[in-house]
Parts: sequence; C-alpha cells; structure tokens
Amino acid sequence: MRFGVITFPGSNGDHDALMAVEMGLGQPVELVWHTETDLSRFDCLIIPGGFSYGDYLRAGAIARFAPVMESVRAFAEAGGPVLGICNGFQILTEAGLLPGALLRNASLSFECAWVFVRVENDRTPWTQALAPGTILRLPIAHGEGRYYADTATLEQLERDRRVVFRYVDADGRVTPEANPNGSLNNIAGVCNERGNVVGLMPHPERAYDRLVGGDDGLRVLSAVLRAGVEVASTPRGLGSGHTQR
Amino acid sequence: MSSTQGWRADVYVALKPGVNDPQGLAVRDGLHRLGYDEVSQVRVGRYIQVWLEAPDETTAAARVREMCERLLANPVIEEYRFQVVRIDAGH
Amino acid sequence: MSSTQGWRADVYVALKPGVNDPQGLAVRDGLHRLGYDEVSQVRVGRYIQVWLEAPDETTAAARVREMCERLLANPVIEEYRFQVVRIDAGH
Amino acid sequence: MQVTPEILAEVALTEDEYRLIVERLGREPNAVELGMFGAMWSEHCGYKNSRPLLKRLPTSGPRVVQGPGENAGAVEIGDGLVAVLKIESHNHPSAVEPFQGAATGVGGIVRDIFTMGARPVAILDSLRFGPLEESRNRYLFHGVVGGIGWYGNCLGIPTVAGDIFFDPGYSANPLVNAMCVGVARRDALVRARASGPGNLVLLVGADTGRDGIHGATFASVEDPEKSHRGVVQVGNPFLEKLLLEACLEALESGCVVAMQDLGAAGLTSSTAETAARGGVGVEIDVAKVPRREAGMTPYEVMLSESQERMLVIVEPSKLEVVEAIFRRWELHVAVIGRVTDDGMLRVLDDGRPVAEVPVQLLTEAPTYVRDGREDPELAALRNRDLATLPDLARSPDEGIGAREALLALLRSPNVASRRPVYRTYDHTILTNTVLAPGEGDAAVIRIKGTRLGLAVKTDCNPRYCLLDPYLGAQHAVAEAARNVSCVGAEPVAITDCLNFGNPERPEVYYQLSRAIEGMAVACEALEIPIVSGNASLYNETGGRAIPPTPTIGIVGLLNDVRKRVGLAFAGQGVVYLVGPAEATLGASEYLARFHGLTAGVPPSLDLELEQRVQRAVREGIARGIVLAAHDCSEGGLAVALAESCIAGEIGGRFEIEALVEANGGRIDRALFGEAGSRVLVQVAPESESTLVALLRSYRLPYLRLGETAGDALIIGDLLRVSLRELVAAWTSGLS
Ligand SMILES: Nc1ncnc2c1ncn2[C@@H]1O[C@H](COP(=O)(O)OP(=O)(O)O)[C@@H](O)[C@H]1O
Ligand SMILES: [Mg+2]
Repeated sequence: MRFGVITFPGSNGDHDALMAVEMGLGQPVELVWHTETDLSRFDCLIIPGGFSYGDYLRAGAIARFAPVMESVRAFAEAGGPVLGICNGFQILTEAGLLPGALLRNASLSFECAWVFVRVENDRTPWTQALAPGTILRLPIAHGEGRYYADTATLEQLERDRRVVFRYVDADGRVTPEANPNGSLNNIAGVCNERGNVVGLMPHPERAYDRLVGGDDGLRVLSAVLRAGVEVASTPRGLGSGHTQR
Repeated sequence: MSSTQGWRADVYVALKPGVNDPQGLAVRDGLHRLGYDEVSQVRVGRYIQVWLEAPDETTAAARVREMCERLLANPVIEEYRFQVVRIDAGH
Repeated sequence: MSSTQGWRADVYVALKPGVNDPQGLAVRDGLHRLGYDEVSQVRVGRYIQVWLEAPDETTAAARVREMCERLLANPVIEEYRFQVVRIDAGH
Repeated sequence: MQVTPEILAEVALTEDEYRLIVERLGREPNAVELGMFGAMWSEHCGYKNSRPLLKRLPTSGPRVVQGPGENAGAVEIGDGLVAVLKIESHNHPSAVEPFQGAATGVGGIVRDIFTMGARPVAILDSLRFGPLEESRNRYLFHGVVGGIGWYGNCLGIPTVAGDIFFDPGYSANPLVNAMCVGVARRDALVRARASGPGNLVLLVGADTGRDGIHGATFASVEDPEKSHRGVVQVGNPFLEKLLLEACLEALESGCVVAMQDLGAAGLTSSTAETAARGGVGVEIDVAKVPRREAGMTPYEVMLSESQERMLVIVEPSKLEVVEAIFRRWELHVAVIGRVTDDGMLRVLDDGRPVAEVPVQLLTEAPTYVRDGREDPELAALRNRDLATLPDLARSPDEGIGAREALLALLRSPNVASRRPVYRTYDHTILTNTVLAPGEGDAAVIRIKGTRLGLAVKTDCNPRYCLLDPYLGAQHAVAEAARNVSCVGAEPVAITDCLNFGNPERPEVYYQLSRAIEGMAVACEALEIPIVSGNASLYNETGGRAIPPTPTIGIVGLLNDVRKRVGLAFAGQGVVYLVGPAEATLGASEYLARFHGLTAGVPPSLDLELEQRVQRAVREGIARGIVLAAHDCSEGGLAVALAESCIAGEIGGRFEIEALVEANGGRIDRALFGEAGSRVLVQVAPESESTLVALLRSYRLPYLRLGETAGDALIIGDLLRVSLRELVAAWTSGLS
C-alpha cells in the first residue's frame, strides 16, 4: 500500500509518520507538499501533526484552505482511508471532514505524555484489525486537543458509534483522571459517517518502536493494510531524508 | 480598480456561551488572587484588526463578514461581531 | 457593601505598534491565499470580557484599568483599551 | 558628531575604548559606526572580560572536530557523524518579557545548530529563579517555561532535559540558558566563513523591524528593565521551522559558501564575524534589507535583533538554485551585498556610504584582565562551623525526625518532580527519545539508522559555586558527567554558559576567574573537552550579583543505545552506594531548608576518584550488570533512594548504620548530607558478586545498602514512608 503524508508549512510530525510507515510497516510512503493536487498514486493518506501555519488563529484553520485539501476531500469522498493525527485531526475538523472542534486543553497548557486509549469502533479502515475494547498506549503532545461538539452532534456521534478512540485508564475505564485535555465524553478520536476518515489526538506514528516507548501505534497504522504486519522492536535502518533525525 | 478607500475592521471573536472557557476561568481566578473579588465571570476571546481597501463601507463590511465566516471564526465553537471604521490613507 | 451594580467591561488588548506580530502576519497571508488581496495588514490581539460589581461607573472603570495594568495586558509589549457597560442584574 | 558621555553610555563604551577606536580608525567614527562598535565591543559579543580567562579551558581532544569559535562545537561520535552542541543565555530578555525572552532564546540556539549544517535533535533548558513564594518569580517561571515549550514544540524538536534551581539570589535576575544538540555527517559540517570576493550576501527569513536594538549592549549592563529601550522581540517559531528546513536543504545542495544566523547585534555582528573568520571584507546596502516597518534608519537596520533571520553567502552562479529552495519554503530572500577583498565592513544606504570599518577592528574588542578578590562575607559563610547545629531526632517524639525531613525535602522546589515543567515540552517528537525527562539522570536519544545514542544534561549547583566558585565549578562538570555516566554514556563534550554578575567588581571577577579555573581542572581530569559556550555577565541588580552559575551542558555517547539504564529501581534487586561514605551538610539543600543557611564548605571532590566511579558505572551498565543507576545530588542519599523508588514504583529496606558512623554519628549528614562521586546502583541478586568484583577492580569505596521490595521506603529504624506518601510529597513541590 502506498501512503501519502500531507505536509504543510509548519507540519512537524511528517517525518515521524514517514518513519513509522517506512521503518515500522515497511511500506512505501511519500511526503506530499501542500501545493500538490494529484493524490491518485496513494492508497491512503495521513495528515500528520505539527503547527501548520504556526497554528496561529486556530489550529488547522489556515491549512484547511491549502491547495492539497481539495484533493484530500475528493479522496475522502471516494472512500479512500484518511487518518488525521493531532494537527491533522484539527485540520480535518476545520475543513468539515470530521465533526466538532478541538479547543485549548482544559489545563491551558501543552500536554506531553503517554496515555491509554480504548478502541471503540472497528468499522474504520484504521481500526479494522482491532477488537473494540482493545487498549492502546500512545503518546499525546498537544495544546489544543479538547474535543468539543454541540449536544446534538455529540449524541449523534455516540448513537452512530462514530467515536473511534476514548481516553481510558490502564484498566480500560473511562475516568476523568484518564482524560488529559478535558475532551467531552473522553473522546480521543472520531470518524466521518462513512468511517473512512478518522481523526485522533494521540500519535500512533510516534509509537512504532519499543526502543522509544512503545509500538502500539503500529496496530493502528497497520490495520489499514489488510494483512497484519509484524511489529518492529528495533530500528530497521536508515530512513530517508537528507540528514539524520 | 475604481477609487477605493482605507478601512479597518475590528473583529471580536468569542466562544459561544455554551462552550467551556477554561482560559476565562483561569483569568477570573487570577483576578481573585489579586483581590478583585467583585469579578464574577471572565471570557477570553480574540480581537482581530484587519486593514483593507474597499470602495465603500457596505462592500468592506460584506468582505469582512465573509472573512469571518470562512477563516476568522469557527462557527462550531465561536461567534463574532465586527465594526468597520474609515481610516485615512496610509494609516 | 453599599448598593452595587452589575457592569461588563469589554477589554481589547493588542500588541503595541512596532512589535512583531507573527499571528497577524500568518492571518494576513491566510486571507491573501483565500483571495482577499485588499487586506494590507492584520493584527491579532485578545478580547476579554469581565463581569463585575461596582457602585458606579467611575469605580468600575478604575478597577478595570488596574486589572489591565496588573494582569490582563503585558505593558512591555501590549496596549489596551476598554469600555464599561451597565448590565441588568444577573446578566 | 559631538561625542558626549551620554552617547557613550548609550552604546556602553568607555572613554578609553572610544579613544582606542579613534586611534585605530584614524578618525572619529560616525553615529552608525559608533553603534556598531558599541554592539561588537559589548561583553556579549566581544568577550572583553571573559576572553583572557577562557583561554584556560581545554578545548581539544581526539573527538573534537570543531572547538569554540564557530556557531557551535562539534565532536565525532562514530559512523561518520558528529554531534553539534551549544548553550546560550537569554537572561536579560527573559527578565523583561519571560515568555518571549525564553522563546527567542530557544530560537537563537537552534539557529546556531542548523547553521552548522546539523539537524537539531534535542533542546535542553537550564533555569534559575527566585523563590516561588514571590508572585513575580512565579510569573517569570511560568512565562519562561511557557515560552520554551511553545517555541520548541512548534519547531518539532524535543526538549528532553535541563535543570531548575530556585534561590533568592536570582529574584531580580532569573537565568534562562537554552542548549541545543544536533547531528550532522562529519563531511557535511559547514563553517560560517565568508570567502570568495564577489560572492553574494543574502538575507533570508523574517523582515527587519526595530526589535531589540541594543540587545547585545543591553545584555552587558545591569538592570535590564531600565536599560532596555528597544522593542521587545517576539519570536515566530513557524518561520523558524521553515528556515530550518530550507537552510538544511540549501546546505545539502552544496551551493552555499557560508551561513551565519543573526543573533545579538544583528546584521552588524553576522556580517563582521563571517568576514573576520574568512579574512575578507563585506559590503552591504541596508536599503535592500526587507523591512517590517517604514522609516528605519541605517543605524536601526544594522543593530536590529529581529529574530528568524539568516545570512547566506553564495556564488553568483548558484543564486538561482538557492533562491528557489528558499522560495519553495515560502521565505523571502534578498541579495543585500557581496564579499570583498579589502577586509572592510562597508555599509551603504541606497548606494551612499554610511559606515566603513575594518572588520578586524570590530571583532577584536579590547580585553581586560582584572584583579579579583573574594568577598569576605562569602568567605565567612563558608567558614561557618556547622558541627554545632542540632542533629535530627532518632525518634519523632524527641523532635523533627528523618521522616518529616525527607518529605519536606521531596517537596522542596529544588528537588521535587519536574514533571509539571517537562510535561509541557514535547519530548517524544522525532521518535528518538529512549530515556525521556525524569526517566534517567540524563536524557537519551537514539540516532536513527545507527546503534548510537546521545545522553544529554545540564547541571550547576549555584550554592556550591557561591560558597566556593572553584570547587563549585568542578562539581558542575563532575555532576554533569556523572549524570550521563549514570545512563551508561561516556561524556564526550561540554558546552558551558558562564552566568555571573558585573566582572568590573573584584568580587565577581574573582568568582568568574576561579570558576573557569575549576571548570578547566575538572574537564582536564575527566578528559572532556569544552567545544563551545557563552558568557552572560552583568547579571546583577543594585550591586547584588546572582550566585555564580557556570552552567554545564554535556553530551555523552552510547555506542549501543540499547544498553542504557534509567534511574528507576527495576523490580527486586540489591542496591549499592558507590563512592565516598562521608558527606557534608555544607552548602546542602537540607541546610538551606531546615536551618535557613547557605553556608559551610561544599562537598570535597576527588576528581581522580570521580573518574573511576564513572568508569565503573559505565562498565557495569555496558556489561548489563546494572539495572538502575542514580546520582546522589541535592538532598543526598535519602532523596536519591526515594527518587529511584518513586520512579520504579517499588519500595525498599536499607541499612545505613555504617554511613551514620562514617559521618560522625550524625543522622542528618548520613541521610541528607551531600557528596561528590556518589552513585546508587541496583543489580539483580545473582549479579552482586560480579558488581563487587567490578567495584574492587576500580578500587572504589562502596556500601551495600539493602534490597528493593514492597511498597514503602524503609531506612533502618530511622524512617519508614509509604510510596504513596513519597509520591504525594514529591509531586507537590512544583505544581
Ligand atoms: N528545565 C527542564 N527541562 C526539561 N527537563 C528537565 C528540566 N529540569 C529538570 N529536568 C529533568 O528532570 C529530571 C530531574 O532533573 P534534576 O533534578 O536536575 O536531576 P539531577 O539532580 O539528577 O541532576 C531530569 O530528567 C531532567 O532532565
Ligand atoms: Mg536534582
């Protein structure tokens, strides 16, 4: 499967996504600059984390108007799998491809930590290999990750089982303490109606190698491949990119 | 372009009343700590000044409204208002 | 306390002229990208609403000015202005 | 121009210095030139007071590829790679506007690294504030931490380590030292040396505004709030991220002759320094500098410290290629001048000359060697007899016991968990962080595509340095090195930041010169070269200097990053104290907290023993014997035990009667006294004899303390504290 990683000025999780797919999954992957419009060569898309356009105004607000976003929309409408991570999630909500919005963390500060999320929905391409109830340990790193939607939208999301990931404690319980940013209903990730577009605040692309904290993220990224992929626990070699990162 | 004039739009964006505003709470608590007990509530929003050219006030306002709808405010969580003021050339 | 009344102060905080405003630059560029070429400059600041009790408008304004100086604005890089409006009890 | 004392004060030059300029120039400088001299001859750029002393530092070694003199130092780490490192202060700007001051400090140090052609892989921050009880200090602390996080997080470079210390001596003058580490291929390392007359000088990145004019000068005088008149700099990390990617790509293209970031003294210093290093001249036209504001004078353009700008020198035939790279990253490029062969820095304003000065004259500020004298009050504090202080009570009903003392120390802002700070720093981005903040004595990052790992940390105990700058600086080096050794890494390079008061005062000059001597001696003994550094003098207000603070930033190398250990006790095992049994209350955290005293002689330090301790610990880790290692620093042995228990979520039962005996029967010294060269190590029971043999082979003093188990920390009959209580105390100190 060929992965495309959409990159905006100010994206900074692009390289991690590239590494996760290349080193963790061993799949072909390319960075796609925001001015490109032809996405036909890709089987799935990742919109990575970062601070697109500095996240000035609102996270993701300016990026949603980048030329590439029209093509992302078309790709999504055609049913192609799209994963928005962190800033990518924010961009997808700003673009209206996912419902709701991501507000400043309740703590008012940036939060970097490893958290637990529970898989709630296995009908998306990004979770199809994961049984509902599966607990994943993933890093978060964001200042604006408090999921919000108005009451009607929230009820509908829950009714349609479109909440994909929820913050939980190590035992899988949904508790206020397990919620790192004040998200409504402990929501960590949601999907669109069709299920092919998923956004989440935690970073599966940073969790592909046990040496640097864990590899649960690969279970999300690899779900999109129909066949399971063996999990790497050691670096598999030099990634692309012009200098060491 | 036909003769245009300089305008400044003062745009005020605030969270909708139902949306939880921890920043407002934090500022209120900060004010209480400083002894301003008379403060009951605080909300924090954005104040955006946009300098633009337009042939007349109606056009300026229409353009600014569009900018608000498309970029400056997110209707899911925010509401906005603005006023347009005439400015001398070169502000 | 003697009879007090409810007030709302609308406080506008903006960077002083001359201070680099990367947010404003980014928003301006964003607007240009959307085709609003008539926009020459954007500055982004804060809009803070403070609900408070005070016996009269003069007192309310004096207190709010103090809050601005001490907490709401950073005089090193920001300037502020505000207006105080009377509100009905219980807003 | 009539040169008045006021004008000289404005540019912070003395009358003698002015006369020297006139003499060397053969004429009076004009206003623009005088401003340029003021900036270049400031302590910040010119190192007037520190340069003669800095000659003492050992800067060479088999791994050194680039020592001091460039934007950053570099050492070889194997696989054809170098680690590039540099630390820098942003103390004065942070005192005025903590958030932006700290943010732009990060921005500046990161530029120093990528200018060398290295990809920045880690940021560190070393912070000093007055006590948090004062609201102004809390404001500074939160602002600084916020600014560091904002800038580094936005750039996507993990902030992985640092250190924080609170002391009343920093109330008026907080310290913000930021360090950055990068990795480059050895053969791709670039120097900031202009060459090739006729080559073009490009200015890339942000437009120029009136930001921070006189910043360099301002960093070299007292009372920042009063002296600072320019516009406070506001950082734009988004722009810096673009600049970082574009510069690395441009350097990689091979089309760039030299690159230099614009830091203190802006265009003046970047053009002068690049020209001086290359032995050439530079001519620029300020009219070609893109401005953010109308009406700026040549003087303002030359001295502006607007952030996120870079000077790039290219051959004319490569201009198009380089421009295209920067344009792709949506950055402005302006050709502002060219390299010349006459050794002059010539500034034009739309073709009209406004300044013309020999480059050498600008970059070679006069230096001063002064007489130092120790402050007798500090000597008296050091000589204070601590033996008369009452010891802790053996049992709680007889007075304050060990248990209360331990909990109070864990709550001390100097000891408590730093999580409230580092959780706001993105430390997982780039997916290299093997040991995150709080997990080991140093952070460890891997280098992808290799087995290598880098261990990084900053350190400096200002109390030790206040009471004895020579010994204190040795401790700073030794502790930094010990911290990287405790994760299994060999210390390979140091970058230092000298934060001191006004060197024109003999008491401060004494501290500065003694600290540098101490650093030099320790670096020699431990065989660690100093490859870069920074001096921040004049940190004082109203005649009160900060405690001398020679911050040490260190990089260690792991040949196999999988063989690192953290500080967390890993399940059940046996715990040893490696190093001297004897500790002292002198200059300790315990003394400050319980007796309100900063006094006494700091712990003695045997550098030869220190070297052996570190070698043994590293060997134990490399051989896979050691499960956990933790250096004993502020708070002494009991605090170190508690920290390893907390991190490992396991208790332990330890006996320290032998230690009490070695410490004159005093419980306080045994539990909370401080000493150098001390490391706690945990091994599996079956490895005990191997460990002992290893320690013997290094002829090291050691003590078997006991075993880890259960959910309480028990030290003899002196204290018993549940893990829950330990955690509650330790996590409350900074939040
Ligand atoms: N300012 C900071 N930024 C990031 N990490 C920090 C900072 N200060 C301390 N830390 C981290 O917290 C942990 C404890 O630091 P410290 O108390 O300085 O350790 P030690 O006493 O062993 O030198 C280390 O992992 C350190 O890197
Ligand atoms: Mg410590």
